[in-house]
Amino acid sequence: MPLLSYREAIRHALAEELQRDPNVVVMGEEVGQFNGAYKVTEGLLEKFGPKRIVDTPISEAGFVGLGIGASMLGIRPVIELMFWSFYAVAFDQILNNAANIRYMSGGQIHCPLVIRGPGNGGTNVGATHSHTPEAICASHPGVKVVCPATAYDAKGLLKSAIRDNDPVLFMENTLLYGEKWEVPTEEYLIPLGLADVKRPGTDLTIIAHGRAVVSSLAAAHTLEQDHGISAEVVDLRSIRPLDEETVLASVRKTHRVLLVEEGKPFCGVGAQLAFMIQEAAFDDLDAPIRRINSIDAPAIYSPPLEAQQLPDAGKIIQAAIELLR
Amino acid sequence: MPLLSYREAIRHALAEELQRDPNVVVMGEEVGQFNGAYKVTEGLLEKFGPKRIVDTPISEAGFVGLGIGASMLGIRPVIELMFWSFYAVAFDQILNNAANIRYMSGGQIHCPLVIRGPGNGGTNVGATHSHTPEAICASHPGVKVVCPATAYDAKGLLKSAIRDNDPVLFMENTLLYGEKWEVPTEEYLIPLGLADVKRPGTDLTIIAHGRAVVSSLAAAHTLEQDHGISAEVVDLRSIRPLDEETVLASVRKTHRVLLVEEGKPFCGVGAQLAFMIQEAAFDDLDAPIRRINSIDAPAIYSPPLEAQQLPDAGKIIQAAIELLR
Amino acid sequence: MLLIRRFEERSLRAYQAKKIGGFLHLYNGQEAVAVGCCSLLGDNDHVITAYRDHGHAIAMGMDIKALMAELYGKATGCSKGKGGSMHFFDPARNFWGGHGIVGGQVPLGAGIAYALKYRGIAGACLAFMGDGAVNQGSVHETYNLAALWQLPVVFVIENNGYSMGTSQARSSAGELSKRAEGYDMDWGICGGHDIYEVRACMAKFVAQARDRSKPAIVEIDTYRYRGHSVADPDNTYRTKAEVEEYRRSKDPIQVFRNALLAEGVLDEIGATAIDAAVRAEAEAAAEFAEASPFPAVADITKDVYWEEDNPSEKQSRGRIFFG
Amino acid sequence: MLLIRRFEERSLRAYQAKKIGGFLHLYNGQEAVAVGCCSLLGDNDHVITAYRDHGHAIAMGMDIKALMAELYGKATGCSKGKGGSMHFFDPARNFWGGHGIVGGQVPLGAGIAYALKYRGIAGACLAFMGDGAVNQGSVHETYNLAALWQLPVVFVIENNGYSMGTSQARSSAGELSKRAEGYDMDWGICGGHDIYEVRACMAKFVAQARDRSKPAIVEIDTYRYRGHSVADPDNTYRTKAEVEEYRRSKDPIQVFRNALLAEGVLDEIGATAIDAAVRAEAEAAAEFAEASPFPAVADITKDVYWEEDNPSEKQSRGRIFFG
Ligand SMILES: Cc1ncc(C[n+]2csc(CCOP(=O)(O)OP(=O)(O)O)c2C)c(N)n1
Ligand SMILES: Cc1ncc(C[n+]2csc(CCOP(=O)(O)OP(=O)(O)O)c2C)c(N)n1
Ligand SMILES: [Mg+2]
Ligand SMILES: [Mg+2]
Repeated sequence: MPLLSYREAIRHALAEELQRDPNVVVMGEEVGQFNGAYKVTEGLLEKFGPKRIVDTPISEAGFVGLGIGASMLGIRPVIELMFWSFYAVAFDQILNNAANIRYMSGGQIHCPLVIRGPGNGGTNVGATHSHTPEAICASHPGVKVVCPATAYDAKGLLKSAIRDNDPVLFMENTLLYGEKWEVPTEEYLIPLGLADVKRPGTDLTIIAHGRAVVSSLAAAHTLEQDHGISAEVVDLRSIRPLDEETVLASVRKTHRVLLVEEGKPFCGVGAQLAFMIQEAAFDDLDAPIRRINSIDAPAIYSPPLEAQQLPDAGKIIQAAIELLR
Repeated sequence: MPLLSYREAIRHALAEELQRDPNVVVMGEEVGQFNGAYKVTEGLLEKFGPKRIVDTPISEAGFVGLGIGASMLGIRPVIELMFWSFYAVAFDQILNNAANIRYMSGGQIHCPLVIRGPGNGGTNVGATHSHTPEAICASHPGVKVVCPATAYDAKGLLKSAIRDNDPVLFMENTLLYGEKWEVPTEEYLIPLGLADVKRPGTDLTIIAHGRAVVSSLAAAHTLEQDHGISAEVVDLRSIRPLDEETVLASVRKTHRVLLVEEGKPFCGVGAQLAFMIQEAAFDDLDAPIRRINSIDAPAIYSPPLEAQQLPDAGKIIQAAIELLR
Repeated sequence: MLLIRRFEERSLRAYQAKKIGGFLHLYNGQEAVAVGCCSLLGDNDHVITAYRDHGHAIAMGMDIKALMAELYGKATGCSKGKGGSMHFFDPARNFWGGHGIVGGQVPLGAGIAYALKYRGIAGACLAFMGDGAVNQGSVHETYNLAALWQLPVVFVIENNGYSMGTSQARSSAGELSKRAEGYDMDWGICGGHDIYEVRACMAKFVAQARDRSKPAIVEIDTYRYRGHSVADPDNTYRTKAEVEEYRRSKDPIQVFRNALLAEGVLDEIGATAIDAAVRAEAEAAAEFAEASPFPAVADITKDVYWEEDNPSEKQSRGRIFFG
Repeated sequence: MLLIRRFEERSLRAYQAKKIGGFLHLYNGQEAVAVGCCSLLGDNDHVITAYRDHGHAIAMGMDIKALMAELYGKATGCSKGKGGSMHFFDPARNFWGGHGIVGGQVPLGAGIAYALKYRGIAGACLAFMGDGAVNQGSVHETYNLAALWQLPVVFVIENNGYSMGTSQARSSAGELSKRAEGYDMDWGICGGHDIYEVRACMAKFVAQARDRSKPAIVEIDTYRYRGHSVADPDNTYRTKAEVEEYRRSKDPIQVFRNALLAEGVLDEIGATAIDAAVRAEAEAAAEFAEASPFPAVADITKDVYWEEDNPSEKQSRGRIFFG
């Protein structure tokens, strides 16, 4: 299988869906002429023209709201937020309008809309640009939230997201854009809400999403090599819907759980998982569930310090060893 | 002690702090001439004049941001959001600017700012007006989040919040505004971050905040009377800072935990508590932690249905009985 | 207009009888705006508005039975009891709600216009908002987008002089519709008590939007008789005399009635008959609402996700509702 | 101006040497705007700006050692390495940042002005923003508030023709500063390459704000030489010729230098000496930054809460950081 970067995989998904469905429109700041702030949409304007690839002013609330309105009439906007952090200025449109209109209209309306872009820390751009909003967004019924960890997943999940008739919030990671994975040339879809056991193991379960999966896999490798510990790594892939079955099956196998998440700890995805696991598998747990998050402060700028603020393989290894003590 | 409504208690706190500190300014939509949409600020304009009690246009991002800017120079704005739900249009100002400026400036700036208003469901105003944002807000380091359940607490906590030098997000409840509690006439303060055991008990711990405390107390009463179950009710009062000590002490006493929360379940306050409790008191738990939240859908309008969407004493009683089985 | 008036009078009685929860924002006094504007629309034209939406819903042809049932929170309501007074919807009649967050519907209106233009449909979208809404950021962002992309949208500011208890002068600097010039957009202003005047003013802007995809802002001056919502005691920000004066001299229904009488299109007997029929219709709507069932508890989690409502086409897995 | 230029040239080299992370938005070409505007300010006047903040910080008198150290992410940086290039702060010098969210600083600027007016201080606040920022909702909300309450704030739009790769014509309908009329605000427009012109134009508006609490919007036309940030390859939206033409004919430093030479205030020898001194200062700043320590891991949770940083005055209880 050819190697494709995460960035290219997303671009291919966009191109394929643009090709397939004339209602798909890509819009956002700098997605066209500039080829995308992170070059995800490079070449799409040239290929599909300005009707399908739309540059917007810096008006996130305005163009997200516009996309919602257009989606109600069957357009399928795929809106890029240059950073997911900028959801803050469009919060009302995303989490009141897109999330609630179907409900408030008694099911008469739906919003086939994707909002995508990078939602991660670790790039030394400071507190306001480093939000990881998956937990916050997923706490709102009415939206779906997806966080792919590999190029393969990103492509298959994005294609599903674009075909989905509900608003899907698709959170990428700038630190993965350049990383490569095997991606088949044939078309494929990955259903939302299906977790993936990225590495089987027997001693403990590491649950992660997004880039934390990559760190977890690296840690699992070292745990095996250097410590003889067999860690199973479960990649959630989607936060809402959430594949509780796969998670619980793994917990029932290993009896120990480590949650790894690049987001902030308070009311994070890990908190939800911890509640769910202890409720559903109380007697299967041989030790308290532990977790590693970004250190609970705004994202620091200083590059070496931000690296330490985030979970990494070293911290995961240490926590895993402690968990098995 | 005289009985005071929750509304009056808040009003007294505002009046006392306006009196005490000339830098305190109350601002928001309809807080002045109209006497407040929920009449919390009734009479304050007459008493303190338009310099201290400021009516704003419908521009939440604008006036919250303005309040933040003014607070950096030592003004102490107490900003009313007519509904906390409207934080959605001011999200960026609250959770990027107020929460992060101290950090990004390396501690040079602080924002002595209070944002207050009702943040609850249950009043049949539909999905967009019924958000309960305590979990979301408290997931951001840099802010404090307070949710008083009684008039006594509301007064003491609001006075502390106004004197606090960090941004405090103060979430009231429209359904409590008319309820009365004993409130001393002498001045008092309640520190933020101090939970209150509102009812001692031995068989299980019910943890709640805001109006869920009131439902929990009613349930605890019935549990005692009709079922011989002794429930301890812990009122968190403040979500960030969080009084984990009081919570854990109660768990270590009763060994069973029921979390009650009017917010949505996914990544709610209860999820965070569950993680914390199982981590710190794993061996003290005799049963899985259970919780009751608002049913996980946007807030329904239909009055009898919305009542059923929210936690109430009946659901709490049932869950408590099941938990003790 | 009369149907709107009588519908609302009936709904007010139901509210007072505690049959209706939440907010009830009456449109009394403003009827000529919605009816005048919507009477200009064709099959490809669309409407979106704020929470004071009864008038627009009825002007777009919605069945008042379904509206009254919605107010009662019944399963037979136009939004199945999920939306309430602020959230009437009928996309089949090109009516896109009913929105509670001030200004929040305005970008959606531009999006509807965007979809029309994208599809090459010769239609326009009217996006209604109040005089208080113009100071929301989303409104301004949308003005710019509509002007920049020349979308077929007409922003209609229903200026009833107040946002809740705040007069226009206390909330807005400058003239509301003239802000259009900052975006190189056309604008207009007219009185809203005379339906002929509303139609005359709006016709041009609707045609420009529909035929030449030209956006505009139109301010229509009007007045509401009741408080902001039924819960507003209405005693802090305007005088009773101000209300009475408008009602006496500018009531849109009286003005239209008198015009029709003068034109000879209508006589007193006809007018009385219409009124009686409309009252009966409003009463029947209340009876229908009263007799209808509430939604079931299981309905709380319906109409959240398209996919959950269409299980045969469901693609995703996993758990989507949590407890 | 020269200090800004040399500081940035030095920081660019440090960036290329990977000493600096994240974004680096250079102000090259725009120097006369910040220096011209800030040179008009007195002790009670304040400044706030966006992420392209090096020029304003230096114009407000910040020590470039602390700025360079900030870029390096060092504990000796003006924001202790927590803010980076976009978040320079020095409240002691009335400089309130350095803000990354486009438009997000503008309400804060009005708030600073509000505080001045509240306190009865005769001062003004300059709130700088780019041409792309004017389409953010928060900016418009703030325009209205400033005009309605007559706050002593001057909104300065630094129009460098582009927001990232989007030309003004592709992002904004209408004229940027003229939008002031929609709020009954004063406005002005001037060239930004000649510091005398900037000062002449701004002086009136700053005085009006300071003395009569009158807000205004001023658009200053300028140009940036480098891409949006150092990471922008700058090859999609403008020609090299366009850049070179500006640099050749309108470089603010050359223009000022030539004026001073013509006035006889400066001679070639003096000019060369200044340049050498400034280069040395920039180099010393880099050395200082290089030699400074990084923050400690324990510093990550400092400067979050005032109360945690002032334990002797701490009133609250409970846990405030989580794991
Ligand atoms: C963002 C937001 N802020 C505040 C409110 C509360 N609110 C509802 S209606 C209203 C007044 C709106 O006035 P206007 O736009 O003039 O409309 P009118 O009520 O006169 O029809 C306010 C403040 C809201 N719903 N949304
Ligand atoms: C709300 C928000 N949206 C988008 C961005 C990304 N972004 C940063 S700068 C910029 C361009 C701003 O252009 P302009 O206001 O003209 O300022 P200039 O860079 O020219 O100084 C964009 C789109 C952001 N930081 N914040
Ligand atoms: Mg109005
Ligand atoms: Mg620019």
